[in-house]
Amino acid sequence: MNLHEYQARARLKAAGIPVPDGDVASTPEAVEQIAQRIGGGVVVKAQVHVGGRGKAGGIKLAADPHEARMNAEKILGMEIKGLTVQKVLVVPAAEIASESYVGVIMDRTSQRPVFMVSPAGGVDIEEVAATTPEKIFKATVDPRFGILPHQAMDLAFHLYDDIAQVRQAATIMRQLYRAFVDAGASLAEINPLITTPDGRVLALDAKLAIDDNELGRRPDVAELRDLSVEEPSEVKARNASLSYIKLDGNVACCVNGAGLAMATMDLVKYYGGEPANFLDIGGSSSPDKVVAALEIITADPNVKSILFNIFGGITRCDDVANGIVTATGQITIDLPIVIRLTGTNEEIAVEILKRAGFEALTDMDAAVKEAVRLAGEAA
Amino acid sequence: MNLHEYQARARLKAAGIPVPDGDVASTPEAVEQIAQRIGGGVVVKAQVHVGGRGKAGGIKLAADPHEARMNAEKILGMEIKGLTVQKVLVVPAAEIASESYVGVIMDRTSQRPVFMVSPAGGVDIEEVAATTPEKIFKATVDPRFGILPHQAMDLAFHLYDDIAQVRQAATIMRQLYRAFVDAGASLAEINPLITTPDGRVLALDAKLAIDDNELGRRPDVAELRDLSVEEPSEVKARNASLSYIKLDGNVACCVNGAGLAMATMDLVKYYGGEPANFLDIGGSSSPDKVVAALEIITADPNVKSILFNIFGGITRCDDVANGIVTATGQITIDLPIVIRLTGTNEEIAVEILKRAGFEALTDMDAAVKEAVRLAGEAA
Amino acid sequence: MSIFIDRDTKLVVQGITGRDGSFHTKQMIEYGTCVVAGVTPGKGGQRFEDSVPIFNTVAEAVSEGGANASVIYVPARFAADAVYEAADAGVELIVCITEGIPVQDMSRLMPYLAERRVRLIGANCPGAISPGRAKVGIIPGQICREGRIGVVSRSGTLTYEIIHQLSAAGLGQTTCVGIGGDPIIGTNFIDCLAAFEADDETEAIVLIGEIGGTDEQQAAEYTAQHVTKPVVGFIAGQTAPPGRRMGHAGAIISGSSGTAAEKMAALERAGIGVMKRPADVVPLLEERL
Amino acid sequence: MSIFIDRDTKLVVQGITGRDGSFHTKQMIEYGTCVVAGVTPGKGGQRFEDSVPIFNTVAEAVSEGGANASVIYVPARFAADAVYEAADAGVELIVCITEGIPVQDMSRLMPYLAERRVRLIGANCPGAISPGRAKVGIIPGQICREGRIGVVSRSGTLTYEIIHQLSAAGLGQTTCVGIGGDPIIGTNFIDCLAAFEADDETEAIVLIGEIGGTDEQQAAEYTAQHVTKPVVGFIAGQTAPPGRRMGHAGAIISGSSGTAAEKMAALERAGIGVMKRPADVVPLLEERL
Repeated sequence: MNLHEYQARARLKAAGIPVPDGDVASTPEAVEQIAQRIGGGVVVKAQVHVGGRGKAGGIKLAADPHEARMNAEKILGMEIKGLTVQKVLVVPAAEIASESYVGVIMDRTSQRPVFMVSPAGGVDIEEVAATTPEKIFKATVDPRFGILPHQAMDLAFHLYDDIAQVRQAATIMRQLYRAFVDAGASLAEINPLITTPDGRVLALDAKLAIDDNELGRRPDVAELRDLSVEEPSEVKARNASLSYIKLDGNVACCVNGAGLAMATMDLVKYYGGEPANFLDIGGSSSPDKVVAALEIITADPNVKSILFNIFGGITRCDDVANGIVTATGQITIDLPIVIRLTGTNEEIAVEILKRAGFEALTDMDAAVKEAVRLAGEAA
Repeated sequence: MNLHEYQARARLKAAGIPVPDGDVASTPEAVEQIAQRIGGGVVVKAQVHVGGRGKAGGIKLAADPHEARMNAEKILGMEIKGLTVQKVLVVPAAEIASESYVGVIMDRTSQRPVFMVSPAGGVDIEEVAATTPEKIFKATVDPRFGILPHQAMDLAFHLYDDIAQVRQAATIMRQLYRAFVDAGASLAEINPLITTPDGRVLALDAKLAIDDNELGRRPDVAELRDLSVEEPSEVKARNASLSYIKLDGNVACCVNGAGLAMATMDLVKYYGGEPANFLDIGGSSSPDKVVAALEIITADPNVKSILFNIFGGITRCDDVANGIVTATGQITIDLPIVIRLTGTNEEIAVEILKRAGFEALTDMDAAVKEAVRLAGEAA
Repeated sequence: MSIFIDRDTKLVVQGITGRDGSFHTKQMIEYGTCVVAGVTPGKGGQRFEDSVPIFNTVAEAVSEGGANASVIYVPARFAADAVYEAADAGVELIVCITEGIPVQDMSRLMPYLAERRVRLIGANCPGAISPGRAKVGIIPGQICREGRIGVVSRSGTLTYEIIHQLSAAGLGQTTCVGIGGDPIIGTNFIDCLAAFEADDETEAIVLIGEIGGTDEQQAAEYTAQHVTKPVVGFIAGQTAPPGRRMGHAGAIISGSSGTAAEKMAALERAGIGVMKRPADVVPLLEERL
Repeated sequence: MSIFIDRDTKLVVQGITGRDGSFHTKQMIEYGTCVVAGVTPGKGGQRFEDSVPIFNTVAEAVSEGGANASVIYVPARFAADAVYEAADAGVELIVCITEGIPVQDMSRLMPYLAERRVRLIGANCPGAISPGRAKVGIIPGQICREGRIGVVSRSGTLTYEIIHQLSAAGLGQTTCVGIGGDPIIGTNFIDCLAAFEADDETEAIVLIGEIGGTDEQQAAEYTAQHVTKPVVGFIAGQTAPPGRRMGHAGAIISGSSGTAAEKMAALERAGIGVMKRPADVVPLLEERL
C-alpha cells in the first residue's frame, strides 16, 4: 500500500523530521484558505500514487492565495496516468539552495534495509542511477541495530560539506529509519531533501510504501488507505480476500495461486489471446469467493470468455465447482466459461459441474486454447 | 540509583503491567483519604530503599481508613535499617491465591539480561535460591531481540498450569522487559507476582534499580531521585563529582581512583586502623574538588586523621596540593593530615605543600601507617 | 537420497490443533512422514488423534519427543515467534507454511537463524516432499512420484502443475521444495541447487521462478559456475504488468527490474533449458537426460 | 613480544581534537606510539599538531591513514557509537577510555563485536602499554619499564601503584592492560591470561582485581587449568561495605556475592600468590621467578 505525500510527510514530521508547513485540501476554496494562512508563495501538489506529477502538470507554483486557488481548480479532477486527482497538498514555496535524495528500501538480496542517498536529488533517482551511478551511495542496515550513527554520518558526508548540515542530514536519516520501521514500510523516501539558503535541511517531498502484511498489526497505518484512488474492482476483490489486477485483454482468468495465475496468463498470450486480468482466489477458497470472483470478472465489459484453472491442493475442486454453480444461479453470465480442474476432489467437482451443464477439462493447455478460441469468436 | 516501590510500580503500570490501585502519601491524613477512596481493607507500606520492610514493621494491614491512618502514624518517621520513612504507599488489601517471583537482571557473566522466575514468591528470593534452588528458573535474553515470546511462555509455564494465567504472566514478563530497557535498569523485579482467586495475575510489589550511567539521557528517570532518603554527605559529594561512601572508622581517606581508594582502605585496616570513608576524587580533578572533599570529610565527627593518597596520572599532583592549601585556608581543619603524592607533577606539588607547611610522603605504606598512628593517638 | 527431508526426519508440528495444522498433519502422517510431536501451548499432555503427543513448547517436543525438524501452521501474527522458538529448541530444519509475516520481521529473523545454523524453508511456502519418504508441508502427495528429478520453486500450485506433468510422464522426483515467493525467505534457489548437485540420486533439476527480485538471475549464475547436472527452468509472469508494489529505488539496489524477460535471458545464458510453457518441462528434460 | 599492542600498532585516535584526546595523543606520540590518524567529524583534512592527519570517519582513517587499532576519547554519549564505527571500519583492536557508557548499550554492543571478531579493551579503562613499544590509552609511560612481567587489572591508579612498585624493584613489564571495572567489558582477565601465557617474553603475571562480579573467580579457575606461568594477585575492597548497587538477584545468577574474601580464597585455591597489600607484589613475584 502506498501512502499519499501528505500522509507520508505527517509520519515523517511525527518522527521529528523537519518538513515545511502545509496542509491538504480537496476544494479550491480550501486551498485558497490554506495559502492565505501560510502567506507568500505556495506550491499546489496533486496527491496521486504515481511518479512524474510535475511533468504532468500536477505541481504548480502560485504567487498568492488567489493564484493558488486557480491552480487548484486546474489540478483537482485532472487525470494523471489514469488516476483522478482528488486532493492537493499546499506548502510554502521554499527557497532551495540544494536538492538531495535520501531513501531506505527493504532489499531482497541482502535481506536487510538499505539506505541510498544521492547529492543529485529532486529528479528521478532511477535516471541518476542510470546516467551517473557514481552519485549514488548506499549503506546496508543491520535490522537488529538499526542505522548506526556513523553510517548516517558517512552517508551525510556524501551530501554536504558543512558539518552542521551533515549532522542535520544524519539525524534526519535516523528519524527516517524510525519512521520506516514504525510504519512497517518497504520503502521510505525523501526526494528532494533540500537545504535552504540559511543552512537548514528540510524534507520537501515524502514517500512511504507499506508492506501489506503489516497492516493487520498497525491500525494507524491501515486507516490511511485511500480507497477513492483505487480501481473499484480491486477494492472489491481485496474485501473478498481475492488478489485481482485488472488488465486490458478479453480472456478472464480465475486461478488458485499467484504463480499458476501468472503462468495461465502467459499461456493465454502464448496461444494468441490477451488476459483480461490477474486473479488469484487463494488457498482455502470457499464458494463465496468464487461468486465474488465471477461478479468482478463479469463487470469488466472487455471480457469475452472466462477461464477457470484450478489445481486442487488445499483448494478443493468441489468448492470451486459449487461456487461456479452458485454464481451462475445468482447472476446472469452470458459469456462462455471454460473450466479446468485437477487435484483434490476432482471427481466430485466434475460430477457437480456436469449436473449443472458444465463440461470440465483436466489439461491446462487444452483449456487455455479453448478459452482463447471462444474469446476470439466473440470479438 | 534505586527507585521507590511507588515509583517503580508507576513505571510498570505505564508499561501495561496490571498493578492494584493505590497512591503514595507522606502524612497520616493523606493516607486516610487514600484508604477512603480505595474502600475496604488496605495495606500501608513504608517507602524505603531496603529489604525486609515487613519484618521491621514497615508494612501493615488496615481494615478501614481509620486504622490505615493509625498505621501510617506508626510507620511514617520510623527508622528501618538506619533510614527514616518519609512516605508510605497505600494499596488495597489483595486476595491472594498464589505468589511468584519474576525478575530481570543485567548479568555480568553472560553480558546479557537474565530473567529469573520462581513459583516461590513473596519471600526473600536469595533464601529460595539457597534452600530450594530447583524452584528457580532462568532465561538469558539476547539484547538485540529482547525477551522472545516463547522464552516468556517457557518461564510462565514454570509458574502456572492454567494457560490463561501462563499467557498473562508471559505478557507481564515482556512488559517488564520493556520497562527494564526503557528505564535503563540493571534490575527490575516483581515480588510477589500474585494470582487472585478469580484468576487474574497482578504485580503486588515492584523494584527497579537504575544504572547511574543512564541518568544523563533519561531525565524522566533521573528526576525520580529522592535526595531526602540519602546520606546528605553523599549527596554533597555527588554534586561535587566525588564518589563518597560514609563508613564508621576514624581514618578519612581521600584518594584518586576507586581501586586505589579501596586498596588504601584495606591498608588502613591492615595496619590496625579503621577507614572512615571511601572517597574517590576521580580522574581530572580540580582544586575545587579537593576543597569539597575536605569539607565532607571534616564534617564527619568520627574522623581523627586525614590521609591523602594520590597517584598522579591524569590527576595532577599539583592540583591536589593546591586544593589542600586552598581548603585549609578556607576552613579550619584541626585534624592531622598525612599526604602521599607520587606521579605527574610530584615535585611541584611537594614544593607547594612545603611552602604551606605540609610534609609530603611518597610511599603508600609509610603514609597509611602514619595516618593510622595519628588517629590512634587522637582517639 | 533426497534433500532436506527424508525417512530420518522426525517432525514436530507447531499449531497441530489448529484448522490447517490438524488437516495437514493427518495428510503428512498418511503419507508416511514421521510426526513425533505437536505443539499447542496449554494442550501439553494431550494427544493428537489419540497418537501424536502434544507439548506446550517446542523445547519439550525436542527433548521429550525427539523432534529434529519443525513445520509451522500457526496464524501469521504468531508465525515469526514460532520460528524463533523452533530455532532455540535446536531443530535442524524449520518449514514455515504460514503466509503474511511482515518482511521487517523476516529481516530481523534471518541473522538469528544464521547464528544458530538452522535451515528455514519459507515462510509462505508449500513446504517440501521427498516422494515415498517424507512430506513436510502441504504439497499434495498423490501428484508426486519417486524418481530422480529435483524440483525447486517459488510458487505453490504452479509447482503442483509441473510436478503433475513430470509424474504423468514417468519422471519421478527426489525432492520437491517450494521455497515461497516472499521478498525475504529462508532457503533460496541457490541453497537448493547446491543440495541437489550434492545429492547422488538427483539427475536433473527443475527450477520454477517468477517475476520480481533477482533470485533467478543469481541462481542462473550459480548454475553456470557450480551445477554440473542438467537444469531446466520456467519463469511465470511474462504477461504481468510492471510491479506496483515496489518503487524504482528497489530496482536500483538490485540492479534489475525483475522482469520475466530479464530472468529468462539469464537462465538462457547459463545454459539452462528455458520452458515457454509448463508443458515444455518433460520434452526439455528428456532432451537432457 | 607483547600482547595486543606493539611496534606494528597503527593507531587512530577517535576524538583527537577533544580535551582528553589531544592531551593523551601528545603523550602517546611522545612515548613513541605510531599514531597514524585522528578522527573528528567536520575536521577532516586538518592536521593534529601539524602532523597527524585528521579524518571525518574512522573508515577513512583506516583506508587512507592505514590504522589497524583505535583508541576512543569521545564523550560518554557518543562512545558506544564510536566503538560501532571502529568495528565497522575494520580495525583489529579498539581501546575505549571513555567512562559512563550504560551497561545496556554494552550488552547490545558485545555481540556486534563478536560477529566481527574485534577486540575491545574497556570501556572505562586506562588502556594498555607495552613498555618501550607502544602506549594506547592513559597509563603514565614514565612509571613503566621494559621487562618480563604481564600486568592485568580492573583498576586504574591502583595499577599504576603496582606497576610503580614493580619498576622500582627492577621488574619490568611486557604489557600492562587495564581492562576496566564496568560490569560488562570487552576484554576480561581470561583473555589477558591466555595472551600472556602464549607470549614468549612474559615470565610471570600480576592480576589485580576488585570486589563485585565473579571475573576473578573465573580467572582463578582458568589459571589453575591453563596457565603454566607464575601468577600473583591482589583484590581491592576487603574493607568495602556490601555493595549497594546490585540487588540480591544478581548474586543468585552469578552464584556469588563477589566479596574480596571469596575472591582471595579462589585465587589461593588456584595456586595464585595472593598479596595482602600492594607492596607484597615484588616479594611474591621474586619467590616465584
